[in-house]
Amino acid sequence: MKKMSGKRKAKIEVEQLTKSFGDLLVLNDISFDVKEGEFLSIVGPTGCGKTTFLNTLSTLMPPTRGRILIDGEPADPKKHNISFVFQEPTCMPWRTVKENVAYGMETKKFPKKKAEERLKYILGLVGLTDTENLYPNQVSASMEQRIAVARAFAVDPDLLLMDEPYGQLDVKLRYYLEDELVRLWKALNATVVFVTHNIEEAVYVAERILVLSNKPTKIKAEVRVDLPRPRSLIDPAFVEIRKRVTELIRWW
Amino acid sequence: MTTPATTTATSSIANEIQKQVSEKRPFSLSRFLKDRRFLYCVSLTAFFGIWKYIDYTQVLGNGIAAPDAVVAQIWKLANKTIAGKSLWGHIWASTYRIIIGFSIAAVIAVPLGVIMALNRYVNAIVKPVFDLIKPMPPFAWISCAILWFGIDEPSKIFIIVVGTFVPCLLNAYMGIRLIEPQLYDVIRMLGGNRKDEILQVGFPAAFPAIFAGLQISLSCAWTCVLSAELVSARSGLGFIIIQGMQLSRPAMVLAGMVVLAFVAWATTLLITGLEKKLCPWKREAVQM
Amino acid sequence: MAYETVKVDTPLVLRILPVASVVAFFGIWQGVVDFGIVPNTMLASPTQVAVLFWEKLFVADPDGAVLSVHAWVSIQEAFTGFFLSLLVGIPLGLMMGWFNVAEGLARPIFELIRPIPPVAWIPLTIFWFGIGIPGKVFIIWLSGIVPCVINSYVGVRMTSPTLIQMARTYGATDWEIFKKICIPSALPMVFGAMTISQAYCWTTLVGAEYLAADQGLGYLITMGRRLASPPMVVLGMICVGLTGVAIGIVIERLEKKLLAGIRR
Amino acid sequence: METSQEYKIDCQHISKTFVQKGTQRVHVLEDISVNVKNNEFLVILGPGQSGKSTLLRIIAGLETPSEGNVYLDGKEVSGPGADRGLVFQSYMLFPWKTVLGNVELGPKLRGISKNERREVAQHYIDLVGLKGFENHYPHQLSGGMKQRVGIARAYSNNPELMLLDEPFGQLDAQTRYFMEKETARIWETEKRTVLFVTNNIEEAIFLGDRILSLQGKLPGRMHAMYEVHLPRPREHTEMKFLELRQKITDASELTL
Repeated sequence: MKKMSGKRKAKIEVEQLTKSFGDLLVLNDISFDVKEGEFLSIVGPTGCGKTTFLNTLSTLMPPTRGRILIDGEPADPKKHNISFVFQEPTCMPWRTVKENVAYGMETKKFPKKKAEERLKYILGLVGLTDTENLYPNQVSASMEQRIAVARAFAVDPDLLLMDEPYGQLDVKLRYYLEDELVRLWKALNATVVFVTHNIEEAVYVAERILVLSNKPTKIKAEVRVDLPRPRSLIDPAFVEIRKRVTELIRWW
Repeated sequence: MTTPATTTATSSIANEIQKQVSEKRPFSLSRFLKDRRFLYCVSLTAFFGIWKYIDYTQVLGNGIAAPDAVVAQIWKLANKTIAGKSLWGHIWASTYRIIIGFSIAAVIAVPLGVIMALNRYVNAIVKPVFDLIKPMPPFAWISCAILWFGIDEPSKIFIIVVGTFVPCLLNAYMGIRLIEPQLYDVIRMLGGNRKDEILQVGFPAAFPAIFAGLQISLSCAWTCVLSAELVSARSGLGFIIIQGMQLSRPAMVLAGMVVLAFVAWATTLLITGLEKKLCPWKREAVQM
Repeated sequence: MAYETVKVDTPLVLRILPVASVVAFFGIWQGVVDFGIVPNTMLASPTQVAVLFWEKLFVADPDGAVLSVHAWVSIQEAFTGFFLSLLVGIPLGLMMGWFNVAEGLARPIFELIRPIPPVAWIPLTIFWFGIGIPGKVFIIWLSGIVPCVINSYVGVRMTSPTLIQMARTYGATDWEIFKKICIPSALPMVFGAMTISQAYCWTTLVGAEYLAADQGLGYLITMGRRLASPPMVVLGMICVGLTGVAIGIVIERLEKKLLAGIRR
Repeated sequence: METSQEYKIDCQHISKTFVQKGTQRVHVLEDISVNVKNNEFLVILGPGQSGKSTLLRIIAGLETPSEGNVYLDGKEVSGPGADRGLVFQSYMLFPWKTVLGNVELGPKLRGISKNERREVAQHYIDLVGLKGFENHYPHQLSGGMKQRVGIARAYSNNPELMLLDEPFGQLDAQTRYFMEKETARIWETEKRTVLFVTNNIEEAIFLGDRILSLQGKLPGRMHAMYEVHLPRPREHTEMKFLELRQKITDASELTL
């Protein structure tokens, strides 16, 4: 069982992360850390440097200054397991559902036996066992996104980054998938950073929320969400937090 | 050069990668070795070097001329006349044929393709005959053309018309056919009739495809005019090449090819420029 | 059930018109020749062509070979050149699409050679190889390779950037991404290249046979002109067209089958 | 058949069957009867693939129903017309026209003089907040801005009925909130009868006077009709808002 005390070890440390494109300063001196097994949400107004932030965090793009440490070592995709769930479903149309989920482990060169066991376990956990031999264009968009989530969890990531994965889906479906995500996170004890534009979604899934400012992006505030799960969307305490975060970034 | 296709606006992670490329990074040897301009230089140097070497070693016997010999030959051609025409005269002879043939084909084929796409009865009548004629390569018509028109200008222009007709028509047809049907709905909802649909949506939306067709036609036209000139002509770039062959002078053949490549390339640029001017709204897709 | 399979009929007029149009085409053609509107020395009527077709199946004179030999020679040359162009063009295009170094080295040469119509190489190949098969294969190879390279290149370039990013976050190397993401996603474009390339090869072949050959369908047309025999010219053209269509259909079938293998 | 004059739109027993790709018959809508009062904001709510867009297109006159009839002001709808303005999910702007050119197209097609249509177009461009972007081409605009052009274009024809087909489906959550608010504002200044199709329950409650919810599988059938008695402007975090949302969410089915 996970201890909910504040004494968890810091898994990810981000120190003075700065990124500029030429003269344009996008990320301005961002520092924070993520505890082991924590579920952290990051919200910001539309047009804040969200994409750049994720790109640097995932080490796809080198920062101009500052560094990212995983377990005290500089983050490196070859050494650490960093998973990324993109906004649009990223399934390879020429691979079956099963092969898509296995892709990450294949690239990470998991031992065959272990990979197979884990694949079975994850497919069961996400409820994809029945459709494992279908191709992505035979399943719905929400299923494709679940495949991507399953693939990301499968590699036992040190850090799982999610970029608004459920943005374009029906509300009811989104609630279901968010519940599923929380279930997966608990079962696999992963460290998750979840970036979204949707404040309600952020409050619903996260233990802690970082609020970003407009460009040049800084961390504007940090909000703890100490609500028991499963959370209710009409619980006054929940609505209170949602309102507070909304006021922090409201531009509309 | 290539540009990535613009997709619908998602704030995808891929959107910002482009900017990264333009960033200035410090000089390093490996980056210099992988630099495009450097590689282009290496490639061209190697190409001309090997060409020169092949000539030097006589691997292909007398069948090739060194690059410098070719340049010298072009210079010579530009300063004297062959068969009563200077190099410019021959270039113009070929270009003139293309302009006439290409214009005739475009004027007939583009409207015909548009009408075929808009009216299924016309389509039902024309398409089967078109499909019968389509698989015949333009060269196959050369003999017919000579039988019908002799070996003078008309036969060459005929070949060009035949060769450019097919791509012009096909592209105009596909351009109209592939229009997003909902764009027509917009016009209908705004109270437009069939005429408005065609004028406001059909033509402008098919414009890029029609231009693509012209672009393909143009390169077909060069092939056609060349083969017609190779078979029988008294002027034109093909004539220079065939003269070179008959006189066993590879330098002259190569000079003809080089000039031809240059002129063909220039005409392509012209069409591309024209398109950029006429459709400023067109987005660039991946192309080579 | 919301979905069910039905058959929809096209209107009768639309089914009759194409047939009528083809019949009218041949009718007018026949009439124009029979009634002497176009002189016999310029055009042959369909029936004359049909008669000659039957004869040419067995008689080698006056052009030195029966029809099947001409066709076989042409097909042989076309396919040899075609396969060689696939063999070189596809890997080259794929590499150029992904590896900067490959593109930097190959692109200038490719761009230099591309605007020259393949037919323009014929005189040089005659210097180099004579009028035998190798020269024609070389020209066909040149014309077939261009669409192969372009399509493979574009196919790789069109790979979804998000998929590439995804692979990168899992720490895949450039080579792994090329192998597992770029090539599969470029395959439909690559197979598309086969159809285009085949059409180019066939067209160029006829041109090549015009200028330098002693057998083949293009040669048949040239002979028809030299002998001032319109039926032979038309027969040659029809044979070229039909064989081209037949090859096209075979390639298309093959392409569909290959595509079905990777994408359902 | 008899129809009452008091409704702006009156749909009676609409069913629709399509033939897809020449061989597949799809049953999309089954017995839909709904009416809309003058100046009412009706939302048609349904998950993906419930035939809701088809219903809207039938009302627009772009499709004919297989069974049943649609009456507009008591008259049967027989085809599309300038009295209805349609906003598309995928914007459907003409890429070869500028913002101004897109917006003034409706009046232009109706033969209105250049000065007059410029004026009308400018009015609606200002209303949707695109002043200064008149000469931009659509590919230079963001998703939210494109859809504003779409809305302005529909309004510029001064239609009696506005039909919006999932107009904000491709926008992010915050831009969506913003556009919903703008839509409510525009609707209050330019009162119209509006039919709004969406798959988003929040959006439906925020905008609608009434919500018609469709069942989640094909063929689409009427599932429930909700009345929204919340004062405007509405707030997404009001308790009543959230309760109604919970009610509708619980009643709708989950389609994975």
